[in-house]
Amino acid sequence: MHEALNMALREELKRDDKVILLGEEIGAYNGVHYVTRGLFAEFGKERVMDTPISEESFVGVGVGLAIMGMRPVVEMMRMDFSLRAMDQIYNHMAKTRYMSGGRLSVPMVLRGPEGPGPNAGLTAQHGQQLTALFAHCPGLRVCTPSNQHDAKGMLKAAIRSDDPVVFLEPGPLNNKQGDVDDSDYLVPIDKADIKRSGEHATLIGYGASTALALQAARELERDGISAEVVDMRSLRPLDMGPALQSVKKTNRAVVVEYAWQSYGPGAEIVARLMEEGFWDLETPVLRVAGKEVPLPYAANLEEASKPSLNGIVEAVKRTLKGAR
Amino acid sequence: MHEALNMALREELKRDDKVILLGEEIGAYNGVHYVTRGLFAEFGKERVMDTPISEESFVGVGVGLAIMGMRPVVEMMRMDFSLRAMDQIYNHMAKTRYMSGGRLSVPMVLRGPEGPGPNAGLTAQHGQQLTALFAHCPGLRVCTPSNQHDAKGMLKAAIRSDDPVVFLEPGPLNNKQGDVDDSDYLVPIDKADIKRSGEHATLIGYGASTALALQAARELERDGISAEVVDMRSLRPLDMGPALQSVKKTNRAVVVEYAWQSYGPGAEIVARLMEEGFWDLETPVLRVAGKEVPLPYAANLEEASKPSLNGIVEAVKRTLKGAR
Amino acid sequence: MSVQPQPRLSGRTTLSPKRLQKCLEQMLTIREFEHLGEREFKNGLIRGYYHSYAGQEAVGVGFLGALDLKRDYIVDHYRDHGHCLLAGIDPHAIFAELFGRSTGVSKGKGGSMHMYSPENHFLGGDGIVGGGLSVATGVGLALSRGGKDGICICFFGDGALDTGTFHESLNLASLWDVPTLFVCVNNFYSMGTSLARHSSLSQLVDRAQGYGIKTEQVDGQDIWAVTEAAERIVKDMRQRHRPYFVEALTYRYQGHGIHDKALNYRSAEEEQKWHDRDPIKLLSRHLIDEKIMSEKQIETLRQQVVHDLEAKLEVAKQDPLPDESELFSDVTL
Amino acid sequence: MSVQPQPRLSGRTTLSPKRLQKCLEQMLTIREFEHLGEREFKNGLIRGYYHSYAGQEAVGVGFLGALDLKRDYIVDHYRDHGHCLLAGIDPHAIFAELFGRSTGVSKGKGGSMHMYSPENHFLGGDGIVGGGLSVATGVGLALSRGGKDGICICFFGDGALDTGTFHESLNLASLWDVPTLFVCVNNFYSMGTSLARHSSLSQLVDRAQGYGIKTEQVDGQDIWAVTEAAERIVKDMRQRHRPYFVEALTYRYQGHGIHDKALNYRSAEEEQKWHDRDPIKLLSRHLIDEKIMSEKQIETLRQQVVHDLEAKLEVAKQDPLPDESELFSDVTL
Ligand SMILES: Cc1ncc(C[n+]2csc(CCOP(=O)(O)OP(=O)(O)O)c2C)c(N)n1
Ligand SMILES: Cc1ncc(C[n+]2csc(CCOP(=O)(O)OP(=O)(O)O)c2C)c(N)n1
Ligand SMILES: [Mg+2]
Ligand SMILES: [Mg+2]
Repeated sequence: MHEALNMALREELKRDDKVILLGEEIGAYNGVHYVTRGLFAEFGKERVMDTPISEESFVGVGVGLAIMGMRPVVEMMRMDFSLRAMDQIYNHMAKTRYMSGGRLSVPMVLRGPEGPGPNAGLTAQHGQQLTALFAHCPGLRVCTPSNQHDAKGMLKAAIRSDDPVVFLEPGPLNNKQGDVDDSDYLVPIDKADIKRSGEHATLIGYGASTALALQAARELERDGISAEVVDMRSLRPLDMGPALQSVKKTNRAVVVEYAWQSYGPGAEIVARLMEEGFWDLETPVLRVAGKEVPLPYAANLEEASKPSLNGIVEAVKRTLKGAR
Repeated sequence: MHEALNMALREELKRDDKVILLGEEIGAYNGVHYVTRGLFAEFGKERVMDTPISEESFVGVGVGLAIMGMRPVVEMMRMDFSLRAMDQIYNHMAKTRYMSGGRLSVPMVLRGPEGPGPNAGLTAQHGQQLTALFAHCPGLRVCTPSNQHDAKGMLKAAIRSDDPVVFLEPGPLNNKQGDVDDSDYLVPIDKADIKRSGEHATLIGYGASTALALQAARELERDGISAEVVDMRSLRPLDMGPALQSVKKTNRAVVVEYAWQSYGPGAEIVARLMEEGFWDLETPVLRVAGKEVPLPYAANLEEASKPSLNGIVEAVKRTLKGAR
Repeated sequence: MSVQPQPRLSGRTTLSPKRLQKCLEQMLTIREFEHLGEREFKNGLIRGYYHSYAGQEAVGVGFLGALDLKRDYIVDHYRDHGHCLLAGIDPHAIFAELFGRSTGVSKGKGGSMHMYSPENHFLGGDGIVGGGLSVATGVGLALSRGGKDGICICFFGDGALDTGTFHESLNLASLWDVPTLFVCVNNFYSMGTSLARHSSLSQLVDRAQGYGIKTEQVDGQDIWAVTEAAERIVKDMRQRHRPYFVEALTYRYQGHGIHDKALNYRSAEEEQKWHDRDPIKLLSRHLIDEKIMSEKQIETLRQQVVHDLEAKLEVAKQDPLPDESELFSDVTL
Repeated sequence: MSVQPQPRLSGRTTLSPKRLQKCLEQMLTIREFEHLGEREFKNGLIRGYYHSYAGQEAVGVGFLGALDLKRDYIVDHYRDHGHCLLAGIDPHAIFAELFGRSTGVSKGKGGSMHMYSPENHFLGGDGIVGGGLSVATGVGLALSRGGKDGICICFFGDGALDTGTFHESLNLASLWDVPTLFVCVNNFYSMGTSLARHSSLSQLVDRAQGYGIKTEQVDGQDIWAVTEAAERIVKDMRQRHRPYFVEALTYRYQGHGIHDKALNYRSAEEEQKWHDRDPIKLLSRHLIDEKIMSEKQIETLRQQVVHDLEAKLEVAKQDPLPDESELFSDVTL
């Protein structure tokens, strides 16, 4: 996916000289995850700024740039490190517009990879998926793409948004290849999308888990089960429309995510299905999520900690068992 | 509630000389919220340590003390400030035991008031309820009391726990008075509790929202509606037993919380009712939560931002309207 | 243990009678504003927090007097009423914000700690200790990227020096040649904790020397000293496009907030020493000695200031609360 | 821009032939361990991250040689294999951890950055830059509260000086008389960013002077210099019960991690200069010059070290993965 993200950044840097990138090793080193490759050479150190390991403060610098009308795009080398910047994210980036009665706005993007992978063995402090922490915070927009096409269009839209956006790049998909459309298109950052249509059950994912859900749908097809796949794309605001529509048809749903299950984003999706889709449901919505442990190192434990294809297939089959 | 918390701290400081308190203004100044009143005078500055405004690092100091076998109780003057310490909380306090393969443990408590109040006008950076951020993190225990009795017993149990505990003190109840039992009792930090029994609907709360739910139950009684009130008390681990039992009887539930609704703790409770209580539900579980905005200052806006008694009463009545 | 003003003085300047009279008026305005605010806090019209600037006036007056708010910007902390006034925000809008009225400078949504007025280049108070330092670094960076010679001034307390972001921000500002003027308003207490109990260094100015930027300490009670330093520093920054760190020594008369009655952490004797060097008193004495103003004229001015402020306050009191729909404005839902 | 070792030397000490031979063996063990680890990383047996200590051996050997691990403790960062070996952890358990085996020092759950062995008073590597500084302050505080004269040593890189917690931790440690020895292993790069590009000060030791604690810089290539400083400092700390800050100047030979091939950020010339002062080379030359060991004996020792390590590695390779039930152990669900 890094190609698409790279292209988005390049195009926006070209289009608008208010766009400025900040982050650790994004410039001279060319970016740890290839996302900023070549940009330092092309745009120079004033537009592509290498930062010291000062996450809290360079997010704050982003806020300062943004209230002055710049369009900073701040990278977390891994989103895990945003834990260091949570105060700036919650209390400044997200709230300045509201606290000021709308007199200031913070058009900035905070972006970076989250979750395990693409390489295995990231371990407990480098492979977390903290999506829910951002999604809970009023004032932010939070979105995550599940393929190259969306990645490019959504990142461009995020940069052009007048609201602060947390743009989460699904770690497991970072090295996913695929053609990228080089036209100047945008993909909305507040709209869910049906990625596959089906009849029997609805699989709901976001970011990397959408890709996993698509894989599961292909597996299910072999067993004659036709699964619809909804890609939430935006977590905040949460666009429930497509999922609710889908459940109206299928009457069953499984939410898939890499995040820890309890208090993860999937919980909100299930809660919304409860509130707005209850009468359409034949069986309870189930979740297939990351196991609730710090990401372990050993290969077998790491594998077991992730949501599995098999787990998704099983869950769908369970929802299909019909009323109890 | 501060009397009960104060008593708990005093008793545990007396009982175990490994207990040590750290926090801003907890000592010589006697504590901003009265919770540590008198303890500095009684136990001295080695046991009740005033800290500079260095939240990240004095939480880390707590971790260091804990792995050496002490029992640090670290105060956040307001839990909002824990955003500064999120890295230490997530990556060190919570994960050290797991990452070390169980070779170390971190018997520490992080405590402080959360949410709006007791005084009005706390505004956006001082009156947040960040419960969900802690509850999402494997490795932590997260609990919150709803009355004086529980507050004392749970805080004592938290201090004696070998796991790290985030102990959330409901801001709106800080000045709530009430007799406190001065015996050396414990209240489990992982068990939900029925605070009022009823027949027609289940109200589920935690911390301050349990108190609100109890008030609502009294209002409902006037209309002849008998509401059962479940106090979750523990968010991590989440003890669904009593709520599920209750819903088996009432077949309807409303979750009440001060936190922002989307991705708040209530979402997980609803999701669990979906997964484990679906067949018992006659109507969808509803949520009455804080409005999803940074806490505004103006009196009328602040009031409107909070879950209201009326909102709860209305929601219960809606669940009682029966199948659609 | 008693704290006394013994700055390594950086010098004083002479100021014209007119300038001095203006300074006096500004200081009186701040002082009297805070008195009225405290009164209304006690009356229950102001809720939550109220951090008074009384005692620290010369710091704000001197520094903001040296800025040019057409090109310069202010990033503040929660003790912000005085700086709001000096930025030229109408006292009515400040009172209205304190009363949570729709006419408040932040539409009543921010409150005491969260005043904002971009028209006045006042980019916010802030409730998080040290929260503004990195934001101010970003504002300074934006100014330098824009090729302007504007600077950003950032005020914070001695307690903010204990936060990690102080260190990170100074490093970033120095590394990137950011024209941000970091002003530590050292009033010797972080809430109830004296400097010696929260900082391992007694001369805070020394800590900032670890970042390769110019630093200095100034007597924050003395408007001539503050002005001399401020004007020299601002000139230097416009030329060198580099950050600067100043420690201004001063004292707050009230508790940390108005709700803070626990002033048992400092002695009456210490308080008296600082009151003896009250910035308004020092300036008034000079004006009288030099026959620029008589005691009576000063008192008349003070009364005029109070009268004007009271009028604004009364208007603010009558202003409406925000419309309930404002709950959901200024945020994407 | 090229970085060269020009420390403000703090002096050297003389060491007995026996001590020197032990130092050599320790350094060789670390160096060869890292070579084997790199090999297995490339073979795919080790996943994720691998940060080699090669080049920095004298720092660990000198400092840990001055400690008494019956009473002292270590808090480390992610570049931790060398320190694990010096703490006395069996290389088998370190390899096993790197291979993610149940016999690993953290049962295979931690990996390269998260080794723990409380028996050896080794309280963890850490993957968060600067994450250990406050933990080490807490460990030191626990030691002083216990009335013991143990100290805690904390290792971290030059990059960690950019984190806020560095500043906060030093302030706390100083304020509270905490016996923690903060050792900045300055290898002149924070990942691909040279010191000049991430720090506003070129002499990091100066930054730490802002906390009222003793500081010093040491030549990290020279085992005599490191040992002299380490022993003197540890003695001082046991008496004074105060923190200490040391900047040890050294160099890492590999990329930031083994996966980091982008060594374009430093010149071959610069690398050569550091290899010329390789700590093992300097020590070997002395041993040969002083006829303590012959070149051949040194080579034999090296081969013996490799042989022993290979044997441990082979055992670790055959060890089982953790049982799947381990996924849910060591955490309350
Ligand atoms: C991160 C954070 N921690 C704690 C607080 C609570 N608090 C508010 S002001 C203050 C003292 C700050 O003192 P100082 O920086 O000296 O400023 P002064 O009030 O003296 O102007 C504290 C502890 C806060 N607002 N933010
Ligand atoms: C908070 C945080 N931010 C970023 C990273 C990514 N990172 C890992 S090591 C490193 C460079 C650190 O360099 P230094 O402290 O000099 O140590 P060295 O690797 O040279 O031993 C970076 C940026 C991290 N692990 N943690
Ligand atoms: Mg102060
Ligand atoms: Mg380094």
